[in-house]
Amino acid sequence: MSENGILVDYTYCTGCSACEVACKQEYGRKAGAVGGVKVMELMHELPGGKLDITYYPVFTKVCSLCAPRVKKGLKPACVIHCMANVLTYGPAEELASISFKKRKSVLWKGGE
Amino acid sequence: MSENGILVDYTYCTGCSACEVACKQEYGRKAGAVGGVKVMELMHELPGGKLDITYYPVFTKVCSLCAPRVKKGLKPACVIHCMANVLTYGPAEELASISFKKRKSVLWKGGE
Amino acid sequence: MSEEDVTIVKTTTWSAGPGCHGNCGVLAHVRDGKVIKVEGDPEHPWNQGRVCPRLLAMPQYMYHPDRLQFPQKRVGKRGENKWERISWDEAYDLIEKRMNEIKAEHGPESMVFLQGTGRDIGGWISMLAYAYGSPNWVFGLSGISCYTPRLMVMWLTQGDFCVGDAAQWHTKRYDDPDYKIPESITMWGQNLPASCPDGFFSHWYVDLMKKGSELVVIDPRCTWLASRAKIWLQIRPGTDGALALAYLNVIINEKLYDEGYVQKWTNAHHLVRVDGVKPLLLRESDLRAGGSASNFVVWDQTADAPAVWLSDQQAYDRENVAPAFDDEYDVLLTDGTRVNCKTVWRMFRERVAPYTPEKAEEITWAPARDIAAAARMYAKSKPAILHWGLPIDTIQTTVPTAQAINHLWCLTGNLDNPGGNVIARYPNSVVTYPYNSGGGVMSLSPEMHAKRIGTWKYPALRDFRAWAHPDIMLEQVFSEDPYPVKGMWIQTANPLACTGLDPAKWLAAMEKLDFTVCVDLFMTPTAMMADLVLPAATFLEKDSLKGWWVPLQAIKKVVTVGECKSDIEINMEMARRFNPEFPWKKPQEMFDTILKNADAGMTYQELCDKTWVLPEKGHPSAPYFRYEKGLLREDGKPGFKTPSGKIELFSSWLEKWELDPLPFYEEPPYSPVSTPDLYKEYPLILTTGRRSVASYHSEHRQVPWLREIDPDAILEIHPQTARELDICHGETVWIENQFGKCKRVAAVTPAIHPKVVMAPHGWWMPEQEGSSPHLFGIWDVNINQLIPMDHHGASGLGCLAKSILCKVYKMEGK
Amino acid sequence: MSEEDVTIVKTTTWSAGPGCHGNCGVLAHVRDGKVIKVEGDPEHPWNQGRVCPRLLAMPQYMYHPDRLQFPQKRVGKRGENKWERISWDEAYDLIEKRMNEIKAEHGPESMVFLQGTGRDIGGWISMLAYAYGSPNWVFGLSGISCYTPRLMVMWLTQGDFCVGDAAQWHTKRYDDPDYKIPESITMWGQNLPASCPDGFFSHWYVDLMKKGSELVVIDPRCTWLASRAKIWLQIRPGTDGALALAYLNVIINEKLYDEGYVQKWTNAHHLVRVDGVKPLLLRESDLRAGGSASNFVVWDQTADAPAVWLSDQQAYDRENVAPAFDDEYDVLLTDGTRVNCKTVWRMFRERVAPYTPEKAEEITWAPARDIAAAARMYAKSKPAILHWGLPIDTIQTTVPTAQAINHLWCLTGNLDNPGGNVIARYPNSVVTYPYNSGGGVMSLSPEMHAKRIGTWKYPALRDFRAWAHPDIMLEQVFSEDPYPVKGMWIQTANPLACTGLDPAKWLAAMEKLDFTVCVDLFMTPTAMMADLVLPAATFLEKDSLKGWWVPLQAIKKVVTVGECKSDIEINMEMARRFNPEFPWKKPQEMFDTILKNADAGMTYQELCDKTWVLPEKGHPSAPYFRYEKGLLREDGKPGFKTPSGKIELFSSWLEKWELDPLPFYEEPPYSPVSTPDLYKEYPLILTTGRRSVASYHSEHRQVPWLREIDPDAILEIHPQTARELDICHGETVWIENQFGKCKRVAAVTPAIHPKVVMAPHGWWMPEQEGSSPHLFGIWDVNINQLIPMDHHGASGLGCLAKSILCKVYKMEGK
Repeated sequence: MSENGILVDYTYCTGCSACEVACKQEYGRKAGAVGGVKVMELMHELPGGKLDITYYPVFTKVCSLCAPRVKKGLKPACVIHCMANVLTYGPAEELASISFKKRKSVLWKGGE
Repeated sequence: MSENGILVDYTYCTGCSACEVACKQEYGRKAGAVGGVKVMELMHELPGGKLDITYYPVFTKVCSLCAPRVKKGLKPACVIHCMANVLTYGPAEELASISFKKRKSVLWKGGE
Repeated sequence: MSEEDVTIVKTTTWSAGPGCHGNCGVLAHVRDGKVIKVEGDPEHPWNQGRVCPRLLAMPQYMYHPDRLQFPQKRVGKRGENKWERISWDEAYDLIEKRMNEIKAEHGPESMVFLQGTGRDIGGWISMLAYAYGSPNWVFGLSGISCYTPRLMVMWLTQGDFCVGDAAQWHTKRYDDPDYKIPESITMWGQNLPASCPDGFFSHWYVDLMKKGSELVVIDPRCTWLASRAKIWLQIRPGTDGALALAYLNVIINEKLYDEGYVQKWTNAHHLVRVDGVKPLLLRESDLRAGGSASNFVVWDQTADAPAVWLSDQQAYDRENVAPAFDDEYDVLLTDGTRVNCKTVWRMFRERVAPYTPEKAEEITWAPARDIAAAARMYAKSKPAILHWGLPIDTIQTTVPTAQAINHLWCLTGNLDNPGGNVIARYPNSVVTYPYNSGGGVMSLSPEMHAKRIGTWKYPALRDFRAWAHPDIMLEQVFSEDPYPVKGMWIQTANPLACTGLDPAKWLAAMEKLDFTVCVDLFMTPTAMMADLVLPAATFLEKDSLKGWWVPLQAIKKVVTVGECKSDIEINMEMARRFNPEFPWKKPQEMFDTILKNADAGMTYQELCDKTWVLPEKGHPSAPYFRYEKGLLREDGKPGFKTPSGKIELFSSWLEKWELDPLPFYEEPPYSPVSTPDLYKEYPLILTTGRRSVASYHSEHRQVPWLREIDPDAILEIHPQTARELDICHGETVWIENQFGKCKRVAAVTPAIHPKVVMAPHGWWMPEQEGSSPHLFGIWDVNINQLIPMDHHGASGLGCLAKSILCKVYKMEGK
Repeated sequence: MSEEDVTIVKTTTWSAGPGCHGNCGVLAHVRDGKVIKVEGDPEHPWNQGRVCPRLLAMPQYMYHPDRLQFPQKRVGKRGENKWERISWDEAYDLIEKRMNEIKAEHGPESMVFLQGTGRDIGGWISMLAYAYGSPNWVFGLSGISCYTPRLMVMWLTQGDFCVGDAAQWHTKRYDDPDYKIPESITMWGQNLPASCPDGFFSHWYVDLMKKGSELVVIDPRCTWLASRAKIWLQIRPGTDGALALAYLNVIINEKLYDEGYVQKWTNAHHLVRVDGVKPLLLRESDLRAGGSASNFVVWDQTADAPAVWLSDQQAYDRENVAPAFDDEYDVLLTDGTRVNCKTVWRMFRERVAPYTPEKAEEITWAPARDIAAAARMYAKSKPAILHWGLPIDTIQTTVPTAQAINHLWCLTGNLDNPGGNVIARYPNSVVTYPYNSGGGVMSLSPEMHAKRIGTWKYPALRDFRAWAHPDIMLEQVFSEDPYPVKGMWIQTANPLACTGLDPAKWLAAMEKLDFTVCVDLFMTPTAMMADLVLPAATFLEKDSLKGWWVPLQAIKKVVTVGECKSDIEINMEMARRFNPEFPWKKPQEMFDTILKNADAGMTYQELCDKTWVLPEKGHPSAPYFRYEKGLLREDGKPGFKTPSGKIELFSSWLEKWELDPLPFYEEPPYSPVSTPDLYKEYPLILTTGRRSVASYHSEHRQVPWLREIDPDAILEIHPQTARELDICHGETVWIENQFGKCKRVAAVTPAIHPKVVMAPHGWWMPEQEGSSPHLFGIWDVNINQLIPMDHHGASGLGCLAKSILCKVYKMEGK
């Protein structure tokens, strides 16, 4: 069986945290404790001196890629609520074939 | 043409920074400025109170997935030097089919 | 969770809840009369399923243990935090009694009705004010500095309001064949992903970026958008006016404006007499006895003589007029004098001439080369959106600055065009928010309107919207001149923690008043000082409707929490008690009337069934190019709803109000340039008002899922500045100036300019002691202690929230 | 870069360079005589292409503008930073003259030879010392507290050293059919991914984790490994001994030890007489006149009488002896007295009996339940690795603690087994690092050896390795008793910034000495105080060889940088000058002799051609189960290279040195328990020595790619503690105790225990002023100012670097 994954077109992640709170609401997680997804911020100078801010949504140990929702035919909570529409859920191999022009993307895969 | 990518079995990334310095050496990048890869640390409490430390190597705007090395038939500098052997380079769709048992992995893809 | 028990209700947002001005479609998941989850509605064209953290945290917000759930009456001293639970009937009776006493003793005008930022509040609170008989409907931010200045400038310039066109009028959105992806988007002073302002969904611009729109970002902070921009102008806060004049300078000098457009649609040809102290538009009445003061004059090059522009006809007084564009003439007046007149265009060109990019660099600190490049990029992009934010309102020179920026889209033809700045009207003409005196549902007598506070000082307030002036109102609480202010109805507003600059003055006012009611969802610092607190509903607990800007949509009551009631119900019940002729018993009846008056073609129930509707193409509330089609003016003629029917580059409204009719720049009153000596003592520029996705103004601080995103009342400070001051990230520091001081947690970040510090506003600490004098820690964290009231432009609008001086220093010991 | 110009040289690492003890295979990319890049060698079985940041930063290290490139002689006052460049010959002449003066006036013993951590330094500096004639080869860390204590305990317990088996002896590594993946790995006090210690590649354990090994981590800090562990024991620093005793308690009480193994291979049956003040092993000489003191006694249950264990025969003095395991007997001695004797096992069992998990929880702060679970997990895993780190050395009770831990693998049979703790010997018997007096290449007279500093006080030093005692040596600089110390050769050691506890005392010593030479790669604080500074080579600039532990391998000179020379060349040149009989002219000749003496079957050139070799199966330096095969003892009999031939649970060596022969626990001398009054003033436990992947001890602080990873001299402190002290992340704070104070940058992290602070060692600031008294900021940041010398166990080993008290507080003003 093909594994499912979440493709992140992180170039456009604005760091809005909707994914984080969607996950916390979906699973009733406590504030303070980590949820299934966390948006990491990297603020750095690019060659040439320009300041760059990039947000990386990363998935944690407690993320099940929303197995309970997926079982019901729904998309993961973070995916449907992502304000910048940068998350796509589906079979990992299909997602791997999606190309964003001239930019990198990142695909999170679940094991087994 | 299939795009290439780097698969990160981040469960075992120890945050050693070898990827970062490998990239800086390979491209003679200045210290202080960002390189092609940056290891982000997420330290958080898991449900139940256990402290978790997870490192996420993330790839930045300046990463070309080591196009100059790949052209010569070499693997990306970060991939060969990763101390924890958590980076795999290859065609994204093939990498997407690699399954790490009961854990998540993350695949970075280059565009075009 | 058993799925069968869950009902999913389709509704839409407005306050209270996420707080913002968005129109998100929402799916509320309800079980056993309780909202257990909210999700975005994927079928709603506005948000397409996406929603923000504040919406997603609704269950924590609605069922928060601190949520106010029943009316309570003060039983201790004011602020002592001793309350007695009472019934709604007792509360209504008490209010009726006390407010009638005030009316009897001082007149209804002695009762003021205060709201916070406009959402599903304003319309209903003014309804109550007018039903009671008072003209004093107030928004508490000094100088009414929230959207009102920009709205006024847009209204006086092109007769209508404009917003960036992200295809929000189209069901199919970006795929609509009439729509064009903007080549560029200029984000002027707004960190859009952090908030959905004024009828706009923040991430539409991210959608457009993906589709190829290039960005210019004007911001003192390096936001995510700034880091993604082709050009980022890191300007000194408060200098937007100089930058806008430099944009105009480049566009005019390099002839990047659309000359045909300017000649056709603006009042560039109109003559201005420059013989007096102030330039004045030449009017037909100047030329000939019996001539109309509403008609304007051009110089007809064909006849080498003046010609008259008949405003009501939208035509010259003769055929084949070839109006001079950039010239000056001596014109013979009816009294026989000959006066020098210049065309508006020449006046305008001369006004912007000193503002070269180099001059603007001096003022704004942004590099001249980048300023010129940004201006060129805006002018050359077809189409281009210019999106602006609150920093244009919260400066002293708000009106001329807004005017200069508004002129940019007028000069480049980016007005009501696809992918430009389109005209935003109430959808299907349904007005759910009264923008002018008594608009919407109720009216007052002219005598009573004349008592509206501040209108005697600032004539603009008489003609635009229905606000009393907040700074004069507050002063009047103490001065009682020209009449006393004795009571205050405060509805979902929190002046002590948020809207009120100089909060100690607001506190003193609340202490002096005879009677204060606070309608809110939580016990805020402001509610703590009230005599009576009424629990308000979230958007999931009330029926309402919204038409700002699109879609027109229904907000549906999904559940009840405690004894909370909607603002509308509360206001309507009191309106009925004060005005026996009040026409409706239930909100739904009123909504039906509103829809009927607008000829919307549906009842409220029908709107609820649809949830949302977009105006059909061809309706005056749907774009594009309505000024060509005669859809803007009542007379059906092409043109604009301005006095001249033209886009008024030289504003006849401003002239009428004895304000400068052309844009200009003035230094902020406390700045390195204005007050160099003060700058030595206070060497940093303090700017406030940064948005966070985790809170809406002073709301949400008590919601755990949101508070963890932004836990501290921070002060953003540059690493270099922090190093010089020996301040580290996370350290609590003092910020101080001549007006006051507060404590903040230093957030050391390269995103801010080294000479600027940013203190987000609206902070209070719901977890701290609430009783007076603590008031949830506001005296520690409220940045407004450093910002005085009563600093406006000549218009009466604007304030100093965006640019003032301060110093930052380490705390000694604890 | 044109590829054709680049030569790739295959070599291997040791110092100087990455600094560590790893054996990585390296591909050096060379162009125009310059190393332009280093990469890992994918064909090398040790690292398989992987390398650490320090290796990858080699080009920045080698060609750093501050690199010492020629010999220089002090021309100003000591520490004044005034130098004159001289030639090597001038340098050698000057050294020869000054050292011969010292020898003539005071004797060669008055010259000491100081090294830092052992790498490609120790062997060659001792060669110089002995050629010169001095026995005083010193490692400067107080109590020789780096691996020497653990090595000594391993040697006295089972006659050989053990390390975790990560298949490093096998070319095919984990795929070798003889290898077994350990079921569990217990990481006792080492954050392995941060450093490759003592012949071990850090990430092998990550390889094993991927293959299923479960972790137990014992660490006061939540490292990445701790966060990945099945059980993490967050113990109080310095209480490892109590924890180890509790492990033993659980394993013994729950009978989780391998009884057959213990009975067969340990001295559990040997009788101990308990009639005196100290328990003593009963020896044949006690039983009968003429009996050997080297033979031991058991109680034969068959005969109900004593039987003698003949150590040199590895057999009893008769057949069918059934030795009692856990009992006590009255034994008749040759003098007619009858003394009570217990078996070693009973002694041992009684010793660990008080240390229940509950008792250990009291002492260590780790939960009793977790302690018991961890002990069970270790004992039940087959096989199991127990990996231990420096915290076992850098405590006062190092010897008994190491002994208790060593006993764990002895009790569970995890000794020289696949996937357990295997015996590590010099590969192919090639000793490249002299571990015992004069081992390797040179010898001294017994008279001169008797002058080795400290051997008169600590007998263990006489029998194990060849170190002089650093604390006594330093004191002797001032006391000149029993003889003066007048000169110091310091080779790639930095006592002022790193190894030296109480650095002010080290500085005073350097100021008092007549002559000091410093061999190093950069101008360190220590080099700054020397009379002569010689520039040393990195591993890419010298020929050498390494056999610790595996593989045996060649280090090849790839390039030359300036006039830098290898330690070996420098030491050999001086050895030749001091000893006319010194047998070799060039290092390569010496390497050939070393290889020949070991019967390695190859020349140095042949080793270079292979780069690395692993000992073949069956060689005494290759595992497994060598004690069964008679590969450990010189006599070829099964058993161990200990006095009894058994694993000595009760140590005859310790008995000989008049130390407690059984493991025990003692509180650190300054602790909440030992010094409760002091603890009130200094309420935090200070621990030092944490490793960083970005630096090796005091090295690499000037390498930009590494410094940016760990830019500050930090103090790790728990958020709760920081909050109580009003300290924020990034703030510079004072750390102080009764011995001294220093400044650190607070790193607020939940990874540390709230009552513990961790200050990484080895900090100096190469970017700051170097001249005395500044010395690159050591008086600001050197944590050793809080740690005194002269606090050892009775063995003379151990120090207080891992556990002392302190307070932390905010800086007032600047």
